[in-house]
Amino acid sequence: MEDALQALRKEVAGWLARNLPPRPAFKLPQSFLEVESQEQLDYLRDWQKKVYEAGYLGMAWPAEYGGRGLPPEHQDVVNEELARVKAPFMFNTIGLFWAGPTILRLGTEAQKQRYIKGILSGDDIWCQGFSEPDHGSDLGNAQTRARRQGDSYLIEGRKIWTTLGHFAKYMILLARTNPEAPNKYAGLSFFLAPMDAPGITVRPIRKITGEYGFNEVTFDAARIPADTLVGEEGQGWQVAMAVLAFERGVERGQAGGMVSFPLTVADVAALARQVHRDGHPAIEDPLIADRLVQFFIEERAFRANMARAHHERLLTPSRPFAPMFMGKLYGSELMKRLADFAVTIQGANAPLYLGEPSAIEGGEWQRSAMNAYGATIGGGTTEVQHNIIGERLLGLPKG
Amino acid sequence: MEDALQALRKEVAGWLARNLPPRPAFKLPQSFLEVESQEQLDYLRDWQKKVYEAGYLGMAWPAEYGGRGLPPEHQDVVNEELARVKAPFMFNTIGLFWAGPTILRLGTEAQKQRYIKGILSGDDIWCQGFSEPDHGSDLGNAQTRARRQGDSYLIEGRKIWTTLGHFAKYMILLARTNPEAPNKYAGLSFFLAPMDAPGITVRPIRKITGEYGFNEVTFDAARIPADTLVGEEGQGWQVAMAVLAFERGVERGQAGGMVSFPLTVADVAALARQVHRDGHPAIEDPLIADRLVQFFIEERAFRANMARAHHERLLTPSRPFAPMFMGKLYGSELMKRLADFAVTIQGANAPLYLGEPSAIEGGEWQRSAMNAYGATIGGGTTEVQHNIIGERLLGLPKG
Amino acid sequence: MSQPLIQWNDEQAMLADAAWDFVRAKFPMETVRRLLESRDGFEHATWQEMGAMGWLGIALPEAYGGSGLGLGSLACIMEAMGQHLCATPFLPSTLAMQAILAAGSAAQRQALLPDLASGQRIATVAFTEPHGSWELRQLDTVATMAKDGYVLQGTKRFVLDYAAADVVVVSAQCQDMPALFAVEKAAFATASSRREIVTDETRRCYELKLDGVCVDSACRLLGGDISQAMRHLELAGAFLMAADLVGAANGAFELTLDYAKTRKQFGHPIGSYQAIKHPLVDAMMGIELGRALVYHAATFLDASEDRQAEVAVRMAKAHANDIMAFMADRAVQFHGGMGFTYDCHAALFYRHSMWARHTYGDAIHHRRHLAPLVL
Amino acid sequence: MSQPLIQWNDEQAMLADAAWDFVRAKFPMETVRRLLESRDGFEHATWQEMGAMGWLGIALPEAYGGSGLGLGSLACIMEAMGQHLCATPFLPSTLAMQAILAAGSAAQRQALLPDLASGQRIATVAFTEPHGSWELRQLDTVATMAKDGYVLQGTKRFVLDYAAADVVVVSAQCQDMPALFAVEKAAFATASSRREIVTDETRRCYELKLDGVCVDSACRLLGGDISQAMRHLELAGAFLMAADLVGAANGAFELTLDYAKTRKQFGHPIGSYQAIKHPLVDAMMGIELGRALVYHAATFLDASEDRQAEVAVRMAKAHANDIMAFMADRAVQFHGGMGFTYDCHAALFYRHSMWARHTYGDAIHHRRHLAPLVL
Repeated sequence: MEDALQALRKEVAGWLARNLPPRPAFKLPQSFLEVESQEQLDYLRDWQKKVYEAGYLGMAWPAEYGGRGLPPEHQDVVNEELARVKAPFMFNTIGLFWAGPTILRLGTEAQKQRYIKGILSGDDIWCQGFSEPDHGSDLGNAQTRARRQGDSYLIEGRKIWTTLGHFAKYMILLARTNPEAPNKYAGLSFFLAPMDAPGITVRPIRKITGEYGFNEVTFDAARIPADTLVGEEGQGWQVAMAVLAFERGVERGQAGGMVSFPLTVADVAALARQVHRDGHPAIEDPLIADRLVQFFIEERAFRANMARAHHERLLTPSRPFAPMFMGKLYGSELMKRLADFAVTIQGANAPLYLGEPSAIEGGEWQRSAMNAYGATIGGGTTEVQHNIIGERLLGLPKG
Repeated sequence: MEDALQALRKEVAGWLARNLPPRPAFKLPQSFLEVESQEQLDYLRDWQKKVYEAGYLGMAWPAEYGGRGLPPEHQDVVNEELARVKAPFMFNTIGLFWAGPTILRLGTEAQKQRYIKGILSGDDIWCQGFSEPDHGSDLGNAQTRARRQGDSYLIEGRKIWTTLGHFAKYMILLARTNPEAPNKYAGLSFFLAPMDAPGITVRPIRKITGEYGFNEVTFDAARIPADTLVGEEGQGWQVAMAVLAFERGVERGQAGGMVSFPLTVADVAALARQVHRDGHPAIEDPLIADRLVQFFIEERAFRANMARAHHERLLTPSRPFAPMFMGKLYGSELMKRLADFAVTIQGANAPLYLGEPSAIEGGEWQRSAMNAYGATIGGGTTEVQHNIIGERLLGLPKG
Repeated sequence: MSQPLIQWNDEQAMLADAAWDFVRAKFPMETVRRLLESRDGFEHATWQEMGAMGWLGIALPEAYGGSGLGLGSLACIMEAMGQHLCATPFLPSTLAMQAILAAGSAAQRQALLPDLASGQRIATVAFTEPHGSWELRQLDTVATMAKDGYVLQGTKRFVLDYAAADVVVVSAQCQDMPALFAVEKAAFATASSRREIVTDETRRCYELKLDGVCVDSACRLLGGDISQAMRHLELAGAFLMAADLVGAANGAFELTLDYAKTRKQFGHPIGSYQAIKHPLVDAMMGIELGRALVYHAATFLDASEDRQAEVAVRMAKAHANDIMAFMADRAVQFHGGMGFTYDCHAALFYRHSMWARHTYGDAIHHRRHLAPLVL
Repeated sequence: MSQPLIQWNDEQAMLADAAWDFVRAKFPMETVRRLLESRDGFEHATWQEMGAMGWLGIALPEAYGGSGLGLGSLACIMEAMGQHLCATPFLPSTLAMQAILAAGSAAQRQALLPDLASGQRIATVAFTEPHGSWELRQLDTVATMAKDGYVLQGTKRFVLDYAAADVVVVSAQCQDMPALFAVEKAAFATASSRREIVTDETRRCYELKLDGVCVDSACRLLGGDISQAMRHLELAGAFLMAADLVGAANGAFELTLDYAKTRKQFGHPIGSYQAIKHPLVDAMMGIELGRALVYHAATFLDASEDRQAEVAVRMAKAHANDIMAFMADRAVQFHGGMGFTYDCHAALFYRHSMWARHTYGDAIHHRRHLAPLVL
């Protein structure tokens, strides 16, 4: 296989050299969390489609649904090449990374036939309806109701932080079918809800960066078909947990590509060489250099730790899934600290922001520093992640 | 008063110049937590007595019990002068700082007459019986029993971390007089127990530093007089809280002097000038210098914050007692970090320890780093302190 | 040191009380939000009131319409304004007045200071340059002597409240020496200025392109040692911003503390969880220490402008930066999904932090200067 | 880099399994406690077993009785020994063998290595000096040529397991060049040695005063580039200690995790409180990252001794130091009053930490060397 992968790497590199799109004149989002405008969407959708049509997306997904059925190492090689050239991220993130693998694992044959290909091509955009205004990290408490009525369910309630909600065709929806269930988890069900159902209203929410990209979605007796249910009624919590395992990288099966522009320590080091502080390049300050070295160590450790997942004998026997479990928690916090540091070293010019002509690197680092909270808060806050890992991986008692 | 204080400062400085004892040939304890030997005790007791007889201890305590009845600023001046010359600490700490002020506030007239003077002179050594093997920071759960029998109480149970227990004449003892009380706190009582009562056994415990100084005390039907009760039966929790307020510095009223050899950032900076790392004085390493500057800022801030306690208008209205409340928590953690840093900068010689002729400054910093846990664990751990401050000072709900 | 670490008199205490009352009354969060959209970012009526109360002249001698209380007394005003994210030209106008006081001739002081102290006119400073150094004596802007005056060439950044200002104090290199010019705004008719986009939308920063602007010789401040004056201005700026930052950190703290008491997750107020409670205690301690350092700096700054004052000011700014960075971060994080929205007040504090921490020196900068002073 | 970050073969994996089994069986905590009081700090029978299993020659070529697996393969052995605080002369003897291998002539290698690889004889290194520098080429000890040999003058510190050793590799400055001597212990009859008191009572460190000791010319290692060999020894030492530290951090972690699950306060196991739970999660993450860095360093060290290997080793040691410092501190603190006692195993890890972190470079040292390599 090594030879095949080597050949693939070369092939992809060549393809990218010919097909990588130029950066557009308009501002690009840093991740799928902040697609605001139609022109941003079109650009990103075109790119995803191009990659898919070239055969470089969903390579490990089954061929009968639109994938290529190859071993996952092939997709890994493509992902590395995409990252190397800093290609645009795969905007249909919720479909490609979370909903898709969940449908492949737990959906019916009909659901796989209906949804998977559109996820890969980018024709069908997906959003996620998990969090509610009163229950952010506390998913088990979701109060949005789904009442069975013949061949439909009537949905009533509100979901929040719905990324891509204003463009989405489908939503993975966690709703309560049985408020009288013996425990709160057993009352939940999981749907692949069409977003064009009457009674669904999407209200945009402005982010700390000043940009848009996510929404509040209100369901006012919205009727969705009953065959959008995944698994049985009452199994919603289990399905949602499967989604979260993909979302947090605890399990693999994602279609491929990147979810955001990757920030690297090398980028920040390059910035530190450019930026001057009190008359000298920032990197000449021993304190800044040392901080950069610390980030280098963390970044390398993080990557080596993920690489270790392939070496069963090198995993800690009492916690073999530690590298995957900690990926979201550690990675999101590292990125936040790194972006914040990249702002800090800009010295007196650090307050200059997006849209300011003299902002250093266009103010993108400031934007990154703020956007970083999307990952330390979304998908289970850092605080909740600590609980989950402490309890599930380390076996510490619940508080 | 300013003039009187100025004069006092001069007087004390002169007295100290004449009377400060030379450092003995044997190893001195760093604080009252580790008085191991009779020669250490004699040296420290002689010093305390000398200071007391010169009129420099308990200056603000009432004259009728052995104090001088002066405004507390007088004692403050003396304390500053003692610290300035790095005089030995006041070994009878539990009496001078915790038990004494509690007796003065809550004891009977007879108790004040009986106990206060011996505390000041050092003739009567005090220890504290609060923690139990199964209930360290969880004082309210104390299980040591006290049963009334005529004019006595019979004590049954175990206390732990009893500093000076092997030398003490008296113990401030928290014991349960009523296991059936409506709540666990209401069943506790507070005693001034004589340590020579039959049925009391003192077993020394070795510390992480390798030294001795505290003990486990077992009460096997030990009989103590009933008039050693402070307050009423069932008021033990309130009395213990008063003790802790003095212990944690939340309230003032301590006799005076210091409880340990003070570690200062200036000492560590001096060390960093001496110690070489990779061929250069440690202080020339910009990272070490910056860390020292950070410690300087913290130390200055800590002192300025305490000084602020005198300026009502400068306190934060919503939390006027913040400086006092945070003193124990912040101070103990700061000292621990500082001592650890002082070890770290010693480079390859950092592992050399007490008793090793080539150890840097006799290995005292290593000893300090370990002893520092006495303060971050004893008297309510740092974790418990966070809860207390979060709940009492900030009004956050209990967990 | 034998001097008390903190001294504070009754006059200062009364001033502090008045400042807190005023700011609380004038700057509820709705007002702060409303002002985000306005041109000047502040209400001129509020400014007039501050002038009428005598606050603008606190650090000026009585001879110039001030009350001679000293710079240190401004700590509580800046702190209160920081806590409530109030934007007024208080900072730039104060620094401009300090520049004129320190470097101007008696005539220049007399001509300019009384109107600024009363609030009738507003001043600002054009010190910072594109190179971003906080060392005010590092100057790319050049002043060349010409007939009847000087020609200024260069670019200034972060000129606060330029649009509202009547007088601008500009720094420039003149014959290999730093120089200060107090210029009437009218003289900048030929300069190009534009508002800069900064993270902190409560502030109004401007870029000022001095492309051959001519100023009258009389504008040059000639009353004192310019190098000394600039050192004073660096410390004054750092001191005022330290007070602002400690106030802002406390504002973010109070906001988050309230939220932690009311917001429930998993059936309990989030403030009952130690993952929220303990960092809030740490933040509170850091803020208290910050307040102590600010008052300590105030005490030493008013006592004398010696090395000790410099030490105290730099300590205060370094610490204030760090605690604000910590608290702004925790404020966003602990508000959860809400904290990630533009409409959450945590966002205002976070964005203010990015501006304030990098104005008049960040923590690394000040600690670097402290090392030779304290070690 | 196109090279995989971590590579590990089946032989290495089997070795790792064997190492963990052996150490678990041989070093329960009671044994560790008992050995604290012993003269040598280890049992010679255990050492013989390690020799018999071939562990001592893992990093030696087969020609000298080794198995040629490379230094990287020692990671798991050091890690297992670190986790259980096992003291054997594995570290000093391995470093001595590496010195002889890197700097000795073929004849010297052949004469010394097979007996050391089999465990029949024990070697140690006398590199560190009172000045405490971790740069091995910084030498105050001097070797002067004399009739038939060299006279050594100087003081060595932290000579591990000197009392048990048969051969000592000594570094000294000789005619302005660093030199290494592999000396039979008998030659030190005139030297004065004494056991040093160190915080870590599981280790045996000695001071060696070389007050005119004469060694035979044949002792001087003359087979390779001495400077290069010393650079290799610095990295080898740092690498082995990094593995030890990550293991020890995990040992302290497991100890504390168990305690957190069983010890109750306020009616609940202390591990149910976030103030304990969350830092334990952070510690676990740091330890996992540390293991990854150690295996990464092992991979690169065996691939080639280039700049990348140096980067990987220094990263591993810097990180291992930091995570051990964190974990040793938390282990003591989270054991509460018990943690403050000599009899609590947390104390052993804490005291080991003080030794191990400062052996072959602390975090500041390695990061300083990394800056020019990675930035």
